Amino acid sequence: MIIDIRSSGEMILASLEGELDHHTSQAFKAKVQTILDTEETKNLVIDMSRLYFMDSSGIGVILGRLNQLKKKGGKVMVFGMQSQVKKVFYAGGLDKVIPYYEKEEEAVNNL
Amino acid sequence: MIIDIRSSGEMILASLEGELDHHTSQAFKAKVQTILDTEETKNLVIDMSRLYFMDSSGIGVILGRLNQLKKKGGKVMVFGMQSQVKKVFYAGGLDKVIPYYEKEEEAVNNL
Amino acid sequence: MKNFMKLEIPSKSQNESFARVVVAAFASQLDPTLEEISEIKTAVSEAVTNAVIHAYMDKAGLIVIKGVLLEDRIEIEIMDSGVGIESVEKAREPLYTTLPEMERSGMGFTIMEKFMDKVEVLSEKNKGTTVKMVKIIHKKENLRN
Amino acid sequence: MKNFMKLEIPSKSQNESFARVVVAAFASQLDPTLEEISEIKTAVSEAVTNAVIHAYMDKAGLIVIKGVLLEDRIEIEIMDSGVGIESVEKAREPLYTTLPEMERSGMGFTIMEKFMDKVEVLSEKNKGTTVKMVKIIHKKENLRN
Ligand SMILES: Nc1ncnc2c1ncn2[C@@H]1O[C@H](COP(=O)(O)OP(=O)(O)O)[C@@H](O)[C@H]1O
Ligand SMILES: Nc1ncnc2c1ncn2[C@@H]1O[C@H](COP(=O)(O)OP(=O)(O)O)[C@@H](O)[C@H]1O
Repeated sequence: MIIDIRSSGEMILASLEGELDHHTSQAFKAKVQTILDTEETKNLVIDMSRLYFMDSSGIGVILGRLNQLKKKGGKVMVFGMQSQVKKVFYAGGLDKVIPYYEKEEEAVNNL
Repeated sequence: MIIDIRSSGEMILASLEGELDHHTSQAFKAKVQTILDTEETKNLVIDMSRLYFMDSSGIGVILGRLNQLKKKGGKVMVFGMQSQVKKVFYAGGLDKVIPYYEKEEEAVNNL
Repeated sequence: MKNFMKLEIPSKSQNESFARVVVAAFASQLDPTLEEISEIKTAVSEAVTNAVIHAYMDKAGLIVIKGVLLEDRIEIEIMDSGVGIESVEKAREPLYTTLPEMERSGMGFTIMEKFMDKVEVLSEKNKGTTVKMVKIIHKKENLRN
Repeated sequence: MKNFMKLEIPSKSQNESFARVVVAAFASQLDPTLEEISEIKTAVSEAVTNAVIHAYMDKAGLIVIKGVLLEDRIEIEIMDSGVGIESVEKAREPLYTTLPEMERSGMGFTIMEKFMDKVEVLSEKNKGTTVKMVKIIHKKENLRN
């Protein structure tokens, strides 16, 4: 998986490319942590437009980040889900706790 | 593998898409035979531009067609080889007995 | 029986994606849709990940994956010789996990059940776990050869 | 040892492409070039095809494929329990084939040798054949994780 992470002000934008499973979710968690350790930021927006596979390990790591950022008053949102990812997102009940959008602008406007 | 076979006058044009191995070479042989059984034709031009894999079973089936058509005074030529296919073509010594070209026009002009 | 396969791999997390690719390539002989393939991959990923994390707790162990192709279905078995499951019934409940501190969601079995046509779990404490799954592949016009 | 795999499949011609995909997916953990992958696929295809055609003569039999990943190489073993090879030395000669009527080219072993760094053939009449191959994977900057 390729993880591209940028932060600007109160928002971290994480772009995931490839497959988010148990193996790769650990790297994702670590990269978010590095930014949280060094910068004053509290919202995480995840670009899933090039993520073509996710399993329940992905659900776990996203919920983990939500719990972590909620404590700071922050939010987690996702956008650009492909069909397999969307199916797992719903099956895992993430749609009830994580706002999701088609496009980046919609997510950012709803921060 | 997808095998598209058309014949026009003295020439059969076979376009191969996918992988030419022992499993798929049998279908290729059979499709050429069907045309030879029903039409007056003696040259075979093979379009390999969408063939992305070949092994020595491919060498065998091409040499088999060459031996068959030579008896009728015909020829076999190929064009559009990708890198893996070209490497097997040379390793199998086909370059010494089968004319090969980059483009369809070159092959047809050299019939 | 149209075909079968048996794969043995060590319980390493990089083999999760390898196992997905192998079962997907095998299933593709039945000419499934992309959606059927991605559902099979997801279920395999869940079961193999469970063997890596829960059965062997990140210690070295062997995972055995068997596949059988019949006319209209693929049958998959994922076996480990790890710690086993105390109560399979509880384990299959949505959100139930014994490793919340590792950010497990407890949704693995729920997803297997949702994506496959049948899921059976056999487990014995300290002996290991076998997950048997069946996916029906619906017939389509086959344009390839 | 970084990883290993063992695959068992029946000697059916549709498993030739399956075997190629499995070994290629396994080898990809060493981050090889596309060229290295296609050379491995070609050599695996030759050895598995020989097991299907020569070892079992299109009758049902088991093919076992083992892979081991080390730091800089993949080691592959392709085993059958078929008819075996009378003279391995002759069999390895270019153009030598016992099945010219099936349009075999006799170039299988030649291609394995050309595309891999080492090819060893162990065979016993009526017992079976094992082809052991090694491919060195050259280190590159790894930009993925
Ligand atoms: N192969 C296994 N070996 C031992 N325990 C397992 C295995 N698979 C599942 N379990 C147990 O079942 C529970 C539920 O599994 P699952 O629904 O996949 O959720 P998760 O993996 O997120 O915990 C796990 O937390 C674990 O206790
Ligand atoms: N697995 C095997 N079992 C029995 N015989 C084999 C096996 N592999 C190769 N051979 C023998 O070695 C010969 C040469 O093999 P190869 O170079 O691959 O050419 P080809 O497959 O085109 O005949 C074969 O014709 C066959 O007689």
